[in-house]
Formats: sequence, structure tokens, C-alpha cells
Amino acid sequence: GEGGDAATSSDGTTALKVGVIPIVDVAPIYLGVKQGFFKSEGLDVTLETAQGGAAIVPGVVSGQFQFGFSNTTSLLLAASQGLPLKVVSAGVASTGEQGKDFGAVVVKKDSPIKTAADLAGKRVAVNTLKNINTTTINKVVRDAGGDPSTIKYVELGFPDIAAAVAKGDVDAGQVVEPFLTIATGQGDRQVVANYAGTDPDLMVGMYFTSQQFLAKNPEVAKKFTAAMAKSLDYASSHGDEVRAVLNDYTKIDPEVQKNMVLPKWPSAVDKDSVQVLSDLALKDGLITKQPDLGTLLP
Amino acid sequence: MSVILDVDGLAKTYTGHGREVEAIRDLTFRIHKGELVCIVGPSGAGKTTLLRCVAGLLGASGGTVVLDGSTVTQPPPGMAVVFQEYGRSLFPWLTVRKNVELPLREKGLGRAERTAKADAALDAVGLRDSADAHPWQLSGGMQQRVAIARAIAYEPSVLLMDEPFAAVDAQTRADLEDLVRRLWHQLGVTVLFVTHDIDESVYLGQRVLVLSNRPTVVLEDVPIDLPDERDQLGTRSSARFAELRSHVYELIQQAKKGHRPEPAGV
Amino acid sequence: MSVILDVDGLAKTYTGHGREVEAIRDLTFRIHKGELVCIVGPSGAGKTTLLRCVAGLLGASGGTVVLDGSTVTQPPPGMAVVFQEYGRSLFPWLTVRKNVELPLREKGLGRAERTAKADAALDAVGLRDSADAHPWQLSGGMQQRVAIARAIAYEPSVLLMDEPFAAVDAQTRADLEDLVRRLWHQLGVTVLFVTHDIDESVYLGQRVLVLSNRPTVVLEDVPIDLPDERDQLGTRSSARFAELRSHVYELIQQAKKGHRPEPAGV
Amino acid sequence: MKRVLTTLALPAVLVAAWWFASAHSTSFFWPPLRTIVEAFPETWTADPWLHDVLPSLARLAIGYLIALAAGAGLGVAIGSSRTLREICEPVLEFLRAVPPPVLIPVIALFAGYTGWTSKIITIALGCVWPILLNTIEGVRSLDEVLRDTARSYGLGRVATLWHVVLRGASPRIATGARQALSIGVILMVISELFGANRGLGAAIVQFQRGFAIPQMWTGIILLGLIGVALSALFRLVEHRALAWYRGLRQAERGA
Amino acid sequence: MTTLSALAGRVATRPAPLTKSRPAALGMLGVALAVGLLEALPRLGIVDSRFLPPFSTMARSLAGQLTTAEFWTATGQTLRGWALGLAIAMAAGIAAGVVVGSVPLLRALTASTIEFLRPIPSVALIPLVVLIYGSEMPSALVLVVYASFWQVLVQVLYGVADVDPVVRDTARSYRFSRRAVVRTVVWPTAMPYVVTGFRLAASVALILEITAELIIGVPGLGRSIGVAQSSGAVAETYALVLVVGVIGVLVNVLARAVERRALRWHTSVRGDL
Ligand SMILES: Nc1ncnc2c1ncn2[C@@H]1O[C@H](COP(=O)(O)OP(=O)(O)OP(=O)(O)O)[C@@H](O)[C@H]1O
Ligand SMILES: Nc1ncnc2c1ncn2[C@@H]1O[C@H](COP(=O)(O)OP(=O)(O)OP(=O)(O)O)[C@@H](O)[C@H]1O
Ligand SMILES: [Mg+2]
Ligand SMILES: [Mg+2]
Repeated sequence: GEGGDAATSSDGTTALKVGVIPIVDVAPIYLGVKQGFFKSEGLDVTLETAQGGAAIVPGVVSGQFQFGFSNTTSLLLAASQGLPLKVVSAGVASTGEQGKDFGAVVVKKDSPIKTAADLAGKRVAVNTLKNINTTTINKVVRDAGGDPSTIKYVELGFPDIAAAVAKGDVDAGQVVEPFLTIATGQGDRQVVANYAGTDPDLMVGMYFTSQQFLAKNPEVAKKFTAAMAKSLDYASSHGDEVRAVLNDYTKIDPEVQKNMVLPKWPSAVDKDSVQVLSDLALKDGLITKQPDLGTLLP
Repeated sequence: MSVILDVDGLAKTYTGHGREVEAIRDLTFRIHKGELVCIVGPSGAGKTTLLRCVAGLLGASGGTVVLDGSTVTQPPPGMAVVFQEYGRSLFPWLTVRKNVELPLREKGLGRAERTAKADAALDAVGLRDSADAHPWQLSGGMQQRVAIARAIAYEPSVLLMDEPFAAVDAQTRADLEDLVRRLWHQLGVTVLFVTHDIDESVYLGQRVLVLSNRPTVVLEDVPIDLPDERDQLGTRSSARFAELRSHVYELIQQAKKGHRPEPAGV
Repeated sequence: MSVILDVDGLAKTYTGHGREVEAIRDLTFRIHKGELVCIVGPSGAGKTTLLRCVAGLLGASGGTVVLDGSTVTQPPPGMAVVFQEYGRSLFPWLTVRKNVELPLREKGLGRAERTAKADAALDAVGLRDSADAHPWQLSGGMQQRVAIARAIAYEPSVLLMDEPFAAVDAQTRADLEDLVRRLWHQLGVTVLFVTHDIDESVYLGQRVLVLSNRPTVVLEDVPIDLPDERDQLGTRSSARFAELRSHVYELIQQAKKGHRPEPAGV
Repeated sequence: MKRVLTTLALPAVLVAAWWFASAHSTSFFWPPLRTIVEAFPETWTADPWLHDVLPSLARLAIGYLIALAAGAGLGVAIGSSRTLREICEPVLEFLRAVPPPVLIPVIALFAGYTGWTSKIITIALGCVWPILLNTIEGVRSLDEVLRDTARSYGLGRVATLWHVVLRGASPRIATGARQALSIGVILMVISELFGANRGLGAAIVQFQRGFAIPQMWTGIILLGLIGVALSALFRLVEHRALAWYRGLRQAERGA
Repeated sequence: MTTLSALAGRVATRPAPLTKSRPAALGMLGVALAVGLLEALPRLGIVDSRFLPPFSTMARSLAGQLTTAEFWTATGQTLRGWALGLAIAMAAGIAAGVVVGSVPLLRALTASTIEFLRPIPSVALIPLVVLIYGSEMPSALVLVVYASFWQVLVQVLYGVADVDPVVRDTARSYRFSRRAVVRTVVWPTAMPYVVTGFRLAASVALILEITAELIIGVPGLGRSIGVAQSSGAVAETYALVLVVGVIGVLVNVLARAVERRALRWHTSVRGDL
């Protein structure tokens, strides 16, 4: 059956599996587990990594994972297709500062592309087509007066975007940390921070569960939300520990780790920014009808 | 003696792959239980085809083959075949001994009995030494003798042999001829023996069936009225033997020239 | 006449796969240009092995084979071979005609000439009708004749034949024997002819090399002092023919019994 | 008529089973077959055929043919020479074991990230293995007597390769080519996960990521249908090219 | 070209004594060439060393990982999943192939279905397997079995069809039972095809195991590669890829050894070509 139960053992702790992506965004949950925030709520959390939402969302729907992490647009797409998901916690948000965000569009140092508007008509690499990165780039280009419909998006993995930019196969690429620091370290130049440019408080990713699970285990979800909130707060105020915990689940070079920009980890979901993303998704034709944000968001 | 094999109006036309070959037009003959019948005929006459139909390996296009009272549609039990393509009929993945033993195993014989029979058969064809070799390590004649050993070790009630001695030397051939006659006497097996060697057909058989050219019919069924006790020197030098062999030779020559017992064609 | 083939102390031991077989111990003989030499010997003596060494298809373990002045290490030009495994030597993906034509094409002959030669050769072996069939659509004897046709169409200067008439009927065999002698006369080709048929060896050859049992040496080199003009009836019924054939037959019997010209062993 | 029946019987049964088993499915990822079928025409309209399916098929065709030529060519060389085989084998086995998702970026480094080249190379590189391996084995298991025949008649290099080795190995080359066909379809999809914005594979993955599950299923079904169509085409060619082999193998079965 | 001179060489020279070290030595030569190329390309700037580091850099990173328990656990997990999946695929593929291949009606019935199912990419099945098994080992197993099963099946189908008619008739004329025909005739004939099928399936299984680990996050080397990739750790990524490739090479060595034993009788092995 879909949306299974949480396994509660005799001593009252509930074993949970959370599907995450091994990137900087989910550092708070690793930190929270380490700090015992989940333990003290009676949750025994196991973190399982996957490459993206394609693997995590079905896992959560079927109950293989009780919670998962995904980018906001993917969640909106799922919700608009009628997938019964429920956001339980904020995940990661833009820093809101141009030039100091954790995700941005980069070009070669000597590229003629200087502003977001210059991206129009160019080849731009993103890690997934028709998703958060394309809608936000479209938005910033549109805001800068360019015509985003002329952009030719190409899908490449984050690790390959810098290489493709360097080789000249694409004119620009959207990358997130740590690739942003690596790329700029290799001489690339940031053109625009697409998340910050869309909304200073843009909620880029969130933690979610399935409606069924929530209905059956409202207490567990509440505890998870609470522990997450603590973890997010803790991460926001302990940048050094965040950088340190990355060693537990990533292989980021120490030099890069030190220099990279950390995202913001607000503990509450910024509903307005989710609405913005939803509007953008509709505008760019990713979805045909607005999802019911009331049902999706907590 | 009862009729064991009744071939009635057998016809076989090969079709397919852009060719249509009427190999056998109309073959009718009977063989009694325990007879040793030799079949001779021009190359390409349809001897192999006939044998394959009798063995139930090939469906006829007309007529029937009745063996032991039942129509042959698949290989009947208690039959052994020595194929003209002896080399290809041996299992290359098995040793010589295993090749001989395998049908025995399928017959349900125990290990000891199998080994004994296989050894005896290999001895009889002079291949005891090569029992542990693989077929492809043997000369052509040796391969052919393995196929013969396999057939005789099986102790069949019907034995079909398609030019089984074509690749062995004269002396071995004589020995094997005597072996076949000895086994035939001992076991009462019915033997159908295709050969190109006219002397051999006369020496071995109780009857020699001479086939016509393709499309094939029986040209003549020559009874061999030589005494049952035959030996290589005596029999072959007898006057009757010479008569018979020259008669068969003439028939073959006629067959090659296209002579047919009746006006050909429908 | 000059020596064309000089086999000197040839030895061949097969090793590998857990067996070691000393097939040929020590073969020494010479053949002059344009000779027709028959080789007979017990089954498994090493006749095929010898032929393969002469053809440069098999490396010897000792001794040398010199053909036309140069040591044979790979197949020499202008040579044709009819293999004992005739069926396997035909290209199953080519029609009969293409099988015959392929070597001619390699020789650089034009299309018209190829067709003419192939047709003539197929005619000679009586297979003109089956030119467009594939080899696997033919009877055993027909396949063997295709292999023969391929060899004669090639017009080689050295022709190696390994029991080439084993699968054809008596009449065809006689015809083919005469064909070989005719071609040999016409083309002056040197022929090495392996056979088990003693009459055939005497009828065909200028010399008959009788091989001993394995490990093989030359038992006797029998010169055939029959007149050069031979015909099936006359020659075979001559007294000298009978003498020669019984002499060869005796040699074969001796060979089978293990007789060797000198004490075997090192 | 009978052949059509036997060809269609099992698929019909399976489709029916799927249809009824899924009829009342509420599972998001296993939609009723009816929903999928209804989604088919609206998903695969002229535009996606023109811009997704056809370019993908074109890349597949090019990559596959390259693989066929390279696999058979290399296979003949490697199969004929023991030395060459021993030198190449470890490296080839290494390449063979590297999963396309990690190999593609390396290919892209050389062949570019966005164009057709790297995708075609990916397809060819995946398809080549079954062809190569089977060709090598086919060449190695060529009948010795045939080999000797060719040599004794002094058949030249080219003639031996063309008339003997390739023809003799062709049944096994066909085995490999058949294998490669479906691998090619798979790699057509995988290659489009990288550096593409259109294509059948890219479309399927985008449906999947966009949670357009019925549409994703239509894509999977389309892939299957393409597989069937290609294999029918393949069989047509094989039927002609290997007529001799079928004859040889059936000769004694009373054709 | 070496091809035909090699053919000729078989006769001309006495077959070189087959020392055990010769193939290994030649193989090492090939490896050395490849390593040299991998070192030279980035060093000479033919490719950007940031994106494809020279071999020495990869090797250094690999050496570092070899000392961690994590690496060995991951390798163990990958090998276990691979071996299990391959075993299942081989068993199922051989059984299905022999049965379907020996019964013409079955073959006709299943042909179109097989052709339909084969080209469905395992990646497209990822959401479905995750739905059922999550990111656990069985997810990868299903993908591994699904992908490699077809490789074996098709090889076996062609192998079964390759039975020499004379051999088949021999078995028939001695009235071998159906089982005996399969065991003594069909199986040995199909064996060379099965060995090739094994070699194909072994690498496909490895590829799918790694890919599943990479994308779904099933524990193993693939997940390590995924982590290294998303951390931008290029050298680590390629170091792990090297390991995967080496596993593939070892599997082939194994397959060759099996082949030499099982196919002693076959032209391809006995001809010492
Ligand atoms: N598979 C086949 N397809 C087509 N024609 C065939 C096939 N097998 C045999 N034939 C034809 O049938 C005829 C008889 O063949 P068969 O093998 O029975 O002759 P045979 O009497 O055994 O000849 P031989 O003495 O040469 O072995 C031949 O003309 C041959 O061409
Ligand atoms: N490939 C091989 N491996 C091992 N031994 C072999 C091989 N080929 C032949 N032999 C052995 O060498 C000996 C001679 O074989 P060869 O084929 O030359 O005999 P032959 O004189 O042609 O016999 P036949 O008249 O039966 O054809 C035989 O004892 C045989 O077992
Ligand atoms: Mg015949
Ligand atoms: Mg021989």
C-alpha cells in the first residue's frame, strides 16, 4: 500500500527514512541528526541519498521513505498532477543577495554576456529542463528586458556544466554550490543569481511527506517538523559546523568548502515565494493549472 | 518370417530455397525381419533420403513407411543409424567413449554395463586406444568407426547404415564387413545397408536393391543366392559372386545412363 | 624430370588436450614433376596429416617438405586440395557454381572465363544441373563432386586429393578416375592421391606409396609398371594389374598387422 | 494468417490482462491503461514526432550502423589474431564495464556536449559490444576445414575476409546485431539525458520529472513499439542475408 | 594487418609454447598503452585536465580511498548486488531461452513480446522500482536482472538454433528423451553463445548496478560515485570509475577461464587461435 506507516519500536522511538540529495542544501538535517534534535523527539532518522526527485518522490509516495527533500518547483509539478504530497518543513532558501547566492548563472570570463538580458538567444545549460532553474532564469531575463523564449536550454549535470561552458559548447550555465565556487575559482564569471533575482526569500527546496502518511501519523510529522525547525535554526547560526558536516556526506574539496556561499535556512516556509514559483511554472507552461497551495503547504 | 519394413509408394520432393527436387518418385519394397538388405544406386539417387524416411527423421511427400506394424512418423525405438556424414554425427564435446556410451545411458543401462559394451564395441572397430580422445582428434576413418561402434554397442533391432565403410582402408573394411555379418547373425537384427561398393553389397547382403537415377524408383531387387557362410577369400572368388557383382554393376551402369524400369513420367 | 616434391624425414606429433599422438615418425620420399602418386595406408596412418603438411596447412614437428625448390611453410601457389571432409570444405553460403568460381576469381580470371571453366568442371563431374543449389541441398556424393570440380577448374600445378571418390557410386567413380588421368595428361599436373581403394591406387598411379601403421613410415614405394594408356576394362583385367593389386593388398595387410620395414623405436 | 495470429496472441493476452488489472488503479504511478491509451494521441502529435522521435531515431540509426561496421570490423581483426586479442581485451573489457552515465561526460569532453556527435558516439559505444564479442567468437569458431580451404586455394586477404571469415561469422554477427538493436534504443534514451533538450528519451524523462505519469507510460510504450518495429525490420534483413544458414540448419529437418 | 599474417603464422612457425604469462604480458601491454594515453591527453592539454585529470591524479586519489573501510564496504555491496543479479539473470535467461528456443510455437508466440520488452530502458523503470523497493538493494537487483536477462535470453535463443541437424538427428534416432536432448545436444551447442551471453550480461549487470546506485542511491560504489560527482570531486569520481572498470576486466578474466575449461572441445578454443 502507498503511504505506509512509520515503524515505532518498543522503546517509543520511531524509525524514519528520509530521502535526500547529497548536496549542501540538506546540511541542516545531517547536522540535526548529529546534534540529536531528532533523537530527542523520539525519531530515529536514517538519511538515504539519491540523485534527485525522480527517485525520492515515488519513494515517499509508496512509503519507502517517510520524508523527502525536493526542490519547490518539482513539488509544485507533483501537486498539480494530483500527487498527494504535503510539505512539512522549509528546506533551503536563497540568500537574496546578487553575487552572494548559492546558485547563479556563470559564463566564461571573456564572455560578451554581461547581464541577464544578454542571455536571450543564447545556449544555457541547466541541470534539469522545465524546472526551477529554467523558470527562475526566464524570470530574471524577462525582468532585465530580455526575451526568455529565445533561450536554448540544454540539460547537463552540474559537474559537467562548467566543462561545457569552458569548452564553449554552451554560452552560460546555471550552477549551485559547490560548483559555483569551483567555476568562479577557475575564472568563470557570475552573470546573475537567478534565485535571488526571482525573490529575495525564494524557497528553493522543502521537506515533504505523503498525505497518507500524514493522515496516519500526524504526531510523527509534527515531531519531524519540530526537529527540522531546530536543525534549520542551528544550521543558520553555526556556519562552521555546517561546513564541517559536509565531510560526512560529500567529497567537497576543503578549499572549496571554506569559500563557498552557504544558502539561507529559514525555519518557516515563505509562502509568497512558493506562489511566485507556482506562477512562473504556469507562465512557462510547466503546469496547466495552479496547484492548491493550501493542501501542499503546511 | 514376418515383414518388418513395408515401404509403399514412397515419394519425396524437396522444396524450399528456390529449388524443387523430386528425389524419390515411387519406392515400394518389403523387408522381412532379420534380413540384411543392401541398397545401391547412383550418387544423388535418394538413398540417404530413403534411409532418413525409414528412420522417421524426414517426412515423406507421399506413400507410407510401415515399420513393425506401425507407420513411421518419428524415430522408432530400437533403431540405430550410422549417418553418411559420420563426422558431423559425433558429439564434438564428448570423448569417443562417451559418444558411444551416451545412447546406452539413454537406454537406461547401468554404468558398468555401459562401459563394458562401449569397450567391446570400440575393441571391435579397433579404437580401444583412442577411447579418451575427442572425435576431432581422430582421422576420418577413425571417426567413421566411432559412429559404427556407437551403433553396434546400442544393439538395435533395426540397423540403418549409410555408406558406413567409405572412409576406412581395404583391410579394415573387410574386417568390418565380417563384423556386421557376425553381429547380424548373433543378434538377428534387420539391416539396411547403403553402399557404393558393389562387391561389398553382394558380399554382405541377402538382397541388393538397385535404385534408378533420380527421380528414383527401384530398378531391380537382386536376391543374393550365395551361401550364408561367407568369407572374404572364398566367397569373393566364387563364380556366382562374380556373376552377381557384374549383374549389379550393369544395373548401376544402366541406372547412370537413365534407364528406368517403366516409362518415366505420369 | 625434376623433383618437385621432396619430403625428408617428416615427423608430426599431435600434442595438446591431454593427448600426445605420434602420427608420423619419419617419412622420406620424392616426387617428380608431373607424377601421379597414390598413397595408401591403414586408417589413421597419417595420410591426411601428410597431405596437410605438404599443403602447408600444418606445421611439421620435424623434417622438411620442399616443394618446387622452396620449403613449404604456407600454402604454395597453384595448388588445389580436395579435403577428406569434403562436406565441410564447401562454403555453405555460396551456391555450387560460386563455390567453384571463388578460387578462380582469386586467380584473377574474368567473369566469362570463370563461368566457362566452372561450367566445364561441373559438367565433367555431372553436376551442371545443380549449379545453382547450395551445397547442403546436395547428396554426399554430389558434395564431394563439387569439391572435385572446384579443384579441377582451378587448373593447379599440384593437386592433392584425400579420398576424393569415397562417396560416389562405382560407375561415377570409374568416370572420375578417368577424368583425373585425362586432366593429368593434359595439364601435366603433379598429383598426390590418397585412397583406400587398392584397385583405384593401382589403376591411377605411376607409383603407390604404402604407409605403415602409426607411427608412420613408408612401408614400400611400389612402382606401377602398367602401360600409360589405361582403360577401366582392359587394364583392370590384365594379369600385371592383378599382381600389383594383390601385392599392395598384402602390404596393407602387413601394415595393419603392425609390420614395419625396420625395427621401430629410436 | 496463422503467423499473424501467433505473433499477436500473447501481446493481446498481456494487454488485456494489463487493461483489466489496472482498470481501477488509483495508484499515481500505475495509472489505468485506459488513461495511458487516451493520453497517447494527445502526447505524440506531429510536433513531438518531428522534433523528438525522428531525430532520436536518426541518431539511433547512425550510431547503430557505426557500431555494426566497427564491431564487425574490429571483431574480425581481433578474432583472427590471438596477439591482438590479448592486447586489446583488458582495455575493451574496461571500457565495457564503465556505465554510460559516467562515460558520457568523458565522451562529451572530446565530442562536445550538445551536438549529435556525443550522442551518436554513446549509442555506438553501447551497441558495439554485443556485435564485437559475437563477431570475435564467430570468427574463432569458423570451421577449420573452411579456413584451410580458403588458404590452400590461395584466397587473398580481402577475399578471405569477405567471402570466408565474415560470411562464416555472420550468424553470430547477426546475434550480436540483434542484441545491439535494443541496447541502441536504450542508449538513445540515456544519451538524451545529457546535453539535450529534445528527443524521445529527453521527452520521457521530462514527463517523469514533471510527474506526467500517463505520458511517461506512453513514451515507454512507444519505445517498446519502436523496438518491435526495428526488430521486424532486422528480421527482414537477416532473413535474406542468412537464408543459407537457415537452410543449412534445417536441411535435414525435411524442409 | 595482423589478421592474416596470424593465420599464416599458425602454420609457418611451430606453435609457440603456450606459456601462461604470454596473454597476461600482452594484456599488460594494452593496459600500459591505455594508461599512457590517459596520462598524456590531459597533460598535453588535449583535454582540459580540470575535467579529465591525468591518470596519476586519479591513481593518487584511488590510493587514498583504498585505505578507507567505506570504500571496501561499498565495493562489497556492489559486488554482492551484481553477483546476485547476474546469477538470477543467467539462470532465468538460460532456462527461458532453452525452453522457448526448443519449442518453435513458444518462440513464435513470445517473439513480439520479447522484442517489445527488451528496448525498454531500465532507467525508465527507476520510479517504478523505487515505488516498490525504495533505495534498497532489491531496487538495484530488479534493474540488474531486467537488463541482463535479455542479453542472456537472446544469446541462448540463437545458440539453441545453432544445433547441427546431423547431431540433432543422431540424438533423435537414438530416441533421446527431451531432457537428454537438451542436456547432451542443445546445451553444449549453445554453450559458446552462453559464454558470450555471460560476458555481455556481466558487464550490463555491473553497469546497471552502478547506475542504480548512482541514481536511486542504493548503497555501493555507484552511490559513492554519485556523491563524488555532486561534490565536484573530479579525481575521486574517476578513481571510482577506474575501480568499476577493473572489476569488469576481472570478470572477463574469470569468463575466459570458464570458457577455456568448458569449451575445450570447441573450434574456438582448440584451434589455439
Ligand atoms: N536438403 C535438401 N534440399 C534439397 N534437395 C536435397 C536435399 N537433400 C537432398 N537433396 C536432393 O535429393 C537428391 C537425393 O539426395 P540423397 O542424399 O538422398 O542422395 P544419395 O542417394 O544418398 O546420394 P549419395 O550416394 O551421393 O549420398 C539429390 O539430388 C539431392 O540434390
Ligand atoms: N587434431 C588432431 N589432434 C590429435 N591427433 C590427431 C589430430 N588429427 C589426427 N590425429 C591423429 O593422427 C593420426 C593420423 O591421422 P590422419 O587423419 O592423418 O590419418 P589418415 O591416414 O588420414 O586416416 P584415415 O584414412 O582414417 O583418414 C590418427 O591416429 C589421429 O588420431
Ligand atoms: Mg547419401
Ligand atoms: Mg584421412
